Amino acid sequence: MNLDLGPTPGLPLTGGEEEWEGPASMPSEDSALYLELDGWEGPLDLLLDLARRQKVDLRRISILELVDQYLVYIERAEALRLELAADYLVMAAWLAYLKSALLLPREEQEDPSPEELALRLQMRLQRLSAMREAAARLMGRDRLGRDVFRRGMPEGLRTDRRNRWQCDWFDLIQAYGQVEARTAPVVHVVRDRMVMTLDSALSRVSSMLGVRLDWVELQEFLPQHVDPRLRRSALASSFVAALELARLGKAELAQDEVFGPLRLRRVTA
Amino acid sequence: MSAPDDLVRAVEATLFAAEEPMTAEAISAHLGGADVRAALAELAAHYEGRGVQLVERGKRWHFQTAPDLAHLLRREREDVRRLSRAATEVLAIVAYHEPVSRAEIEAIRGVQTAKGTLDVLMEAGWVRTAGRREVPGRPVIYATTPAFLAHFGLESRKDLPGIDELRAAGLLEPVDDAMVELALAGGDEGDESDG
Amino acid sequence: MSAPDDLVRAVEATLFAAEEPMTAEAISAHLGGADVRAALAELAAHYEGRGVQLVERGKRWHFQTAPDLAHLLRREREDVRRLSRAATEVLAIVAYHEPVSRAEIEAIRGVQTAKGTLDVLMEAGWVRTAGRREVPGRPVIYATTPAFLAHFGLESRKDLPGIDELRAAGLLEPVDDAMVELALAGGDEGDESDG
Repeated sequence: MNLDLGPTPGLPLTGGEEEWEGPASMPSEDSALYLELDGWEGPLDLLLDLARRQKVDLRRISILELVDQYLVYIERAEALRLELAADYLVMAAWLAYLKSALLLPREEQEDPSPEELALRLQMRLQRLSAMREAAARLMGRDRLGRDVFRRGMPEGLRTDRRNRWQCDWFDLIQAYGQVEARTAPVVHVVRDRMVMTLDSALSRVSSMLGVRLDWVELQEFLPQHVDPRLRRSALASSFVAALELARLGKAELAQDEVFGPLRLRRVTA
Repeated sequence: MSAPDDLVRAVEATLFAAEEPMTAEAISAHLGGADVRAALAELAAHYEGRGVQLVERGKRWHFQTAPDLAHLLRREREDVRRLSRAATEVLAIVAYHEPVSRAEIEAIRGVQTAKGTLDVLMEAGWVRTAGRREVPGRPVIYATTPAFLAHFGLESRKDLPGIDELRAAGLLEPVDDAMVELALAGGDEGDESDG
Repeated sequence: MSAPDDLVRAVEATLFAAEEPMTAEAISAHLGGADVRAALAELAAHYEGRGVQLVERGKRWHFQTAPDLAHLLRREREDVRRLSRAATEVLAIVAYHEPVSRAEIEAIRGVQTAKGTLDVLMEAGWVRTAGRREVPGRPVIYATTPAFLAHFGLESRKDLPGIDELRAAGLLEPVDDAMVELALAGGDEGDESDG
């Protein structure tokens, strides 16, 4: 980005700061007036310049005179058909209102009074003027890099950070104990339990099928009066045995509904 | 003249070598925690009247050439950024009124401030954002930096030219709402003509 | 001490602000042709014994910080930091099982071990690489250092308490704690990659 903005040749009449095309694009009949109009940054800036021409302290300017001067300027600019930005016209309207209010009989005034408004305007002009002066005084100071200089080739300071690590004995030993405790092999002991093997289930189911002709529920093939855990094993094995017999074409399977009783019967060739 | 003691020499060497201005705390930290304030005062006195000076800017210390030698040292290439009039005004307003919102800057100048103007000042390192004002809309507020003070040779904002007089004259008081309305003409004008 | 004259001040400021060492002729040319030799001699004498010196090297003059203060330009700062939980575990595993590869450490811990963890232990000076294991992939193996023994006050690794002693001390029991640690292990790893 170019920082060297320099003094902009055509300071804008518009509210913005970059759009102003400058004198080149303007008709030049009344260049004297134009040059005067050129270079203001907004209506307040123009007002401040007009106020300064009264050659009195800003606190003592005549607001009525200032209003008249401003309105004359705007009229002349309009007569020359200079394109004035809206805020200049708005300010003109507001000043015209202020002027009429200042001239009206006092009892008809509303709040804030026109005197109060005039005072505020005066204050604004003082404020802007003060800041402008302050800016000029700032820019005129002994500036680093222009009037005063820092060291041209500083060696530079460097701080290298190092870590000194801390750990104590107990932490170390405890950490190892926890690793050991955490990762000690877990032994699963499977207790001996009674099961019915698939082979025995297969022979049991096929022999029982051989003596029955009708549908029989799978439940009925299970041994009665035994340990419930063996019963579960027998059920699983018998079910697989039933599937196996069906696969071999020795039995038919039927189940009327989901989770309903499973029935089987012998296939009679 | 008496020889400087070790701490004074160390502070002198540290600030000579430093690439950026340093606070007393930073110098102290660099030197292992010693109290360096007396050494800084002694050094500042020692360099008084020499071609090089020790100065404090925004609580940071650095060496720089004496201002009266500017004519000898000014270089052909100008390091200093040239600012537009708008930018210098905005900078002054931020410095004298900080922290200040963009609307407040515009109220004082009576004109809209291009976004780029504040960007230029921030890029120069002289202005920074300083949070948001806790009012409706929570506008960003701006303030100056230590680099601003260093660049313009100010020990602190109290040294801003004429700041006491301006304050006494009431010119640095917060811009009241009426003025903000007045500044940002348009719709507000309508209200006032009605009133 | 007597105030320096204007030429001395000008030479002082010129050399201070210069971006490279300058010959007496260059300084003279910069200052409008004045004879600067006496001023250089006076300045060199003035800065003798201070934290900054004016030196001539190969006919060129420049300021530099005093050689005995060179250590100020590059300081080392030590930050004391506690070993993370994960790093402590890895250190313990290396100590009990050395030499051990990273994969073996992970197998023992049951948790992946960030590369940074071993780096921290090596930075601390407690673990070193001890060659490579002659197996496929030739992984680097790690072992403890004499500094490790010294830090923990051990004559040798034989002084590390055995598993039975750990159990007797109740250090193998806290399964609940171990579960907590396991849960935390992930977080610890994250810390280490930062470190």
